[in-house]
Amino acid sequence: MIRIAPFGRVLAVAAAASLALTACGGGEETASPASSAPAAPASSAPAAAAGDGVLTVGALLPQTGDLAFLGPPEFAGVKLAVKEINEAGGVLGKPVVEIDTDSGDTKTDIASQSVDKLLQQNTDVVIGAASSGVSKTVIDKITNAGVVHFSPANTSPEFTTYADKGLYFRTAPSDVLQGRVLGDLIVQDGSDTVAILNRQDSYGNGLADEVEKSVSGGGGEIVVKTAYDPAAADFSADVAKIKEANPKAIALIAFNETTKIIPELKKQGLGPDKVKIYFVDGNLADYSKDFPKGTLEGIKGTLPGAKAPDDFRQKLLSVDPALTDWSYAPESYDATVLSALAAEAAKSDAGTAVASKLIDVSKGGEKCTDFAACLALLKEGKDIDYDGLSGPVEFSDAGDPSEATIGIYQYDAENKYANITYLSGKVAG
Amino acid sequence: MHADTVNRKAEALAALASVPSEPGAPKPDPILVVDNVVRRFGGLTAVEVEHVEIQRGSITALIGPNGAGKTTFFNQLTGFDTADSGAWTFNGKPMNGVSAHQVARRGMVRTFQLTKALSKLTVMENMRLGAQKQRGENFFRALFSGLWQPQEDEITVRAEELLERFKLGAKRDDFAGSLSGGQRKLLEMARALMVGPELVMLDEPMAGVNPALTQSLLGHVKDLREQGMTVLFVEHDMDMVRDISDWVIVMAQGTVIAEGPPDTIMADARVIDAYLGAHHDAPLTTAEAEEQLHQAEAELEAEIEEKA
Amino acid sequence: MRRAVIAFTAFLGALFILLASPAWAEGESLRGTLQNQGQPVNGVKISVTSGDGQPVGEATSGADGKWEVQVPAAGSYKVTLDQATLPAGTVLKFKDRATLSVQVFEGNYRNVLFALASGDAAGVATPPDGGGSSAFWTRVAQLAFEGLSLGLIIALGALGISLIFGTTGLTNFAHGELLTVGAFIAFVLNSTFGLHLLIATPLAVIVAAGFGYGQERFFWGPLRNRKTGLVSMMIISIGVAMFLRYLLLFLFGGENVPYEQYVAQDGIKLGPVFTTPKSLIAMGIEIAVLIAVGLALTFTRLGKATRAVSDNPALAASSGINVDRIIRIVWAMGTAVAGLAGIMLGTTQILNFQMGQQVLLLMFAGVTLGGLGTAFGALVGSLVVGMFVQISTIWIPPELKTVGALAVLILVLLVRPQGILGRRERIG
Amino acid sequence: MDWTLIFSRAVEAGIGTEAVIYALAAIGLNIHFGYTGLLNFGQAGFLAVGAYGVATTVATLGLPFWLGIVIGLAAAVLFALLLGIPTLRLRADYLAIVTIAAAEIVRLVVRSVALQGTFGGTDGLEAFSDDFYGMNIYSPGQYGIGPIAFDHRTLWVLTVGWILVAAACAVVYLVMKSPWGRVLKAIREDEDAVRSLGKNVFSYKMQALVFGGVIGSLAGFLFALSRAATQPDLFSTELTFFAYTVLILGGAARVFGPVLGAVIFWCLLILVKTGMEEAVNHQVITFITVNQVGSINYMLVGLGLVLLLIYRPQGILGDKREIALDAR
Repeated sequence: MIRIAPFGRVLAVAAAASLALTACGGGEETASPASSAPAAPASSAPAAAAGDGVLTVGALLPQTGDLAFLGPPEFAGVKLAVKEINEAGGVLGKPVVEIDTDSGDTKTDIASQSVDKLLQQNTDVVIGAASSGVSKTVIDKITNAGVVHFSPANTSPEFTTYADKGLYFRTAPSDVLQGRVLGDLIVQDGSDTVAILNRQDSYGNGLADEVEKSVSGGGGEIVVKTAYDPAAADFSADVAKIKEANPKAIALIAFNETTKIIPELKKQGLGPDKVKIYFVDGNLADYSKDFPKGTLEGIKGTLPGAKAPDDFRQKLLSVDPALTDWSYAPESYDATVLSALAAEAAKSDAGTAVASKLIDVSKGGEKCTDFAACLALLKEGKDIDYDGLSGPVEFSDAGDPSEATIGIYQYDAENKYANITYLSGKVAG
Repeated sequence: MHADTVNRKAEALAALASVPSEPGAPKPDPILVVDNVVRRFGGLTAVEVEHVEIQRGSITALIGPNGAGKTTFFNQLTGFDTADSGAWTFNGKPMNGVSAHQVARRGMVRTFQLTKALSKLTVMENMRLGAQKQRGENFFRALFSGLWQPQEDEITVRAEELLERFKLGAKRDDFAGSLSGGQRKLLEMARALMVGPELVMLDEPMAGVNPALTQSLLGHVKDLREQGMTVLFVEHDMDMVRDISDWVIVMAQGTVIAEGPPDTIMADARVIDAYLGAHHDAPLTTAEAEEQLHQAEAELEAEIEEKA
Repeated sequence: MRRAVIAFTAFLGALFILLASPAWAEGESLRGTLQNQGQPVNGVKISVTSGDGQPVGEATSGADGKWEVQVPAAGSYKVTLDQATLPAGTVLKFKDRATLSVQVFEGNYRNVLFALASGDAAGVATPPDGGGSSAFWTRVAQLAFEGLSLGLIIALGALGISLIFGTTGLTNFAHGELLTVGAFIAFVLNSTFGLHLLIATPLAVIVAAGFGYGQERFFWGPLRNRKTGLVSMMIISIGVAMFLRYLLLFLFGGENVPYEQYVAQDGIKLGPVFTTPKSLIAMGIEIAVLIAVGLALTFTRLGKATRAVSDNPALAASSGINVDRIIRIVWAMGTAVAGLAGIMLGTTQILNFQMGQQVLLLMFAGVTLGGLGTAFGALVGSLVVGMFVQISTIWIPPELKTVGALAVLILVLLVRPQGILGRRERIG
Repeated sequence: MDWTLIFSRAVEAGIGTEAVIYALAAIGLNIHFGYTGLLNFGQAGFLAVGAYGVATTVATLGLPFWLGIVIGLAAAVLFALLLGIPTLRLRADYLAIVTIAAAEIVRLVVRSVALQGTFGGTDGLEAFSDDFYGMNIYSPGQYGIGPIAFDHRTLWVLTVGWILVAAACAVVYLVMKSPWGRVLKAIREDEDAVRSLGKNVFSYKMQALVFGGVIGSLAGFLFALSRAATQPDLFSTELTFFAYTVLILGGAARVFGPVLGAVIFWCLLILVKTGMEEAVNHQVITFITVNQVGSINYMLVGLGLVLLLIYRPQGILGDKREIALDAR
């Protein structure tokens, strides 16, 4: 599991220091402090790796594409965090700059162009992307530039072991935990024959593997496990394959393809009234506008993340009054706050410096739960342990949260989901 | 090389003198021998030639009314279309199934009813294209002009000679598209000669050429024979043929109905029937109708090209 | 009935919370519910040993089939069901799974499932319903039916491509977007103006026809009069396709949207095949339209004129047919039929700005298979393509089904470039 | 509105990786379509084959980078041969349909679930570019003049890219003025005439397809390396159509047409895109959202392609008489 040895991190910091020495001398930074206005690019400023005194947070989150429904709460989380940080005096005495960009989905090149734009504007920490697939396509680009790649929503287990130069972090737990909880839920509901229909990408495959492990470990049998092409025009063949296996439960690991798959399942006699269907974080959304009443009734789903406290929801609404969904807002918020604290702890906004302190501020020290309080402790020279809204956020050495909470939800007749319970657990069992 | 004009013609006539005037008559020294070539479109038989021989060193005309299958037959022989069955030999070597460019390389070069002068290339480039075995036509050698430039110069000299002969020397660097219809015909003929053919096959060389130029064109055709080449040309106008051809083959409805010296043919009742019948009496077969359509279309396209 | 379901679900949910909370508080345990065909099975002994064989605890399933064993810590445990204690007529579905190795994680309970089935004394479970080869043939039948459904939609689109190609020589790469445009016109009528889909559809088809007519009248027609080359027009059609596609994205966004009616209908069983009423109606409409167009092409003056233009525009013009008028009618009709295909696609699947583009290549495959420019060939080709695409998923992964169709398209061109019904001399 | 950002992004795009990639892709197309008249609608396939050639060799098979390049090139040649055999005897419209289908086949195969272990499925592959960046001649930092700057990695990609563009232009220039190029241009106009002159038309078309395809695969290498990742869906038909727009904008059948086209195309596209985004962000334009800017951009490309072909098919540098647009 542990890939980046502490020695590696030392090297990374050393490298960063040497970069600072070799990079050509730069002009004075003139970033605008406005929260969402992009900073004017420095002419020949040192690479982001060396730090320019201003912590620039680039949000690389979905405004378009398969996961667009996750975008608004995530952006709101980042915006709220930046707002609170700046109200508390900013980082290193200067306001944090936020730049919003679209991550699109893997069908487009938007993410890559957005990353170019972010790197161009001396971003130190990239918050994103939502989709594991998108993150994979930009991770090399971001980490090679010495910038922290911090995702609030990537859950693919692949990132735990990815060669990320110690720069990849996430506040969403690896799907090892969600898969385990979902598998257990399916077993608990007494389904001995289970079908998994998953989206074919690193997210879908990773989660499907974990669900399979969990279901068969608990005595159930996976009768068919089908990965489908997310861009498929129709899913009749995939569903026919499942129909042939005649399962009692179906784990549907999907994004917005769900709106195509559910009617097909119903058509082929596999609706939620006939078999037990389970959703996951990728498709646990409000479908009240998409389906007639009762279509999804009884479907259960899992979503990483603790309940967003009501006052947090209120604060999010003050940033974006149109919010209806809260998925991954706490994780986005925590990612931003953690980055700011790490920069403060490292006394540098450089990506590599932030990365070197992120694990430190997440655990082992005096507990604090908001930026202002943590900042005060840091200024006193104390070691801090930030406990966030998404959970205690204790980073493992690979930059994954080692503990997390998974919520279990169920759909009602209005096709909206409501929480049944939350389960917490350690990711590495 | 330049033999006496009268001699060549006389030689050809002498050789053909003893040949009987009947379809499929054997020739003393045939360069091209065709057996049982059949081409069908759908259920319609466009060409069904039992046996034809072309005498080396002669000018042979292939005539027939519109839709007789002359061009289709031409296409079979030159590899531009695949015959359903049949066999033919050129210089004694079997030629069926040989692809169009191979046919040309073996010395059987054709021209087209609708001139295919490459109008977006200059006249000189058109000529150079005709030359065979060019070193610079290999991709890798093309990168190094030193490897092909000397040969290119030789080709240019040869092309210039031919252009002079065809009175196109002045147009050397013009786009072929700027030439008149007749000049294009001349260019196409000259370009065909760049290939170095033994048998030149001209598809309606006089079509679309203004009468003033026709005589000059005919002169060039005769000249080909004097250069030692064999000429086979398609024509549907009987009168045009009389002057220059040594031998005439008549096709109608896909088959050879008569052959012989021009004067004999002009008097042949079957030939006159075929010409008149096709135009006035018998209803058109579908194949003929199609052939006519193709021609109409082709003419239309030519017109459009002219305008463009 | 529905109320009962809701109540029951709520009850289950409440139960879940009740059960979940203690485990949450008390630490690690193993638990499960024994059921046979929905009925709880009680009095069955379950024993738990630690990974190295030390006994940890035992439990007997209660009247509700539930059992639970507390374990001291996280780790690996062996859970064994004593088969002798199973009631008569109940056996383990998988006899070799009487003992399971289960990982328990820190702070969490872990559910364990023993699958039970009814069986005889020998312990052989009766086979579950619907397995084996009959399930396979059911799937084949289902796929064939889906293939027919897809093929009909492709055929509607292909008809337009083929007629437009036949009369103007244009290979229209924007034809996929004509489907999408039709579907979204109906969406606007249906969703924005609140018209029922049954009313919106004919109206949308009429609007689509107007769109097609206008396109020819004000765009393609003038281009042809300018003597724009065919290759040029082909590339222009690509520009048009991109413009239309992204105009729809601009207007309607990238999400999948459904019509107001007939969403997520319950399936009905038709012999071995599952379908929905809306699919059957859609197929009925498609077949009716295809037959109507076929008859019109064969028997009406206009149809004959169209085929004449398709065969040879010059000849048709010279025999007194108003070619331009025919072409405009063909465009109007082709677009209308394409729009209908789009609406049917949107009804049976879902609306998306890329929906037409996704079937464009399949339509081309259908047209090419049948022979470019022959309307009836396009019909046959499309049905073949539709069936092939769906049925091929028996042997190839579903995501590669289009690959199969496209590969066949290329192979067909290799051996019979004129298509199934095309004439040989049409190829250049 | 941040005008510096707008213009610097536009200029960067005009000389940046997008321009290089599309310049190479369009140079390849220029050989196919501009010089030979082959209506290849599957150029994206060649880029995909190149990108995945190097990515699969390095990331999946763990073999050296240079072997990956060799395999990518070989794969492009093979793809051209496989594509050419059934299609080069066909009419332009059939050729267009088949090439677009073949490129889609490549894309669907590399993104397929079944071959995920090899090609990475819809996520594509990454972690193959370290050797390439290991050869970087620039030390880390930002390089540039005024607001226009690239980091050392991008600059390395651009250096390699523009050298490749220059080399490709030089080769195209040399072969197109040779007898080989003369045969191609003649084929573009009338292949029967060329056949009647004893040239193996099929062979020449195949050579052109391979040559243009190999240059396309170079674009594929750069595409993958500049992003340090390959994504199958980036090699969709839109890439080909963008390349056509680039080619026609610059001028088909002109050595520098594709290069000029790529520079102007990307400069304009990003100028409009960033400009609109800024305008929306600063409430200068209020009736659209930032997310709609992307779709407007694509609409403009489509519209641009249409208008170019109608009013200036020869593009900026071209000669109208020389383009194979009236062919059938």
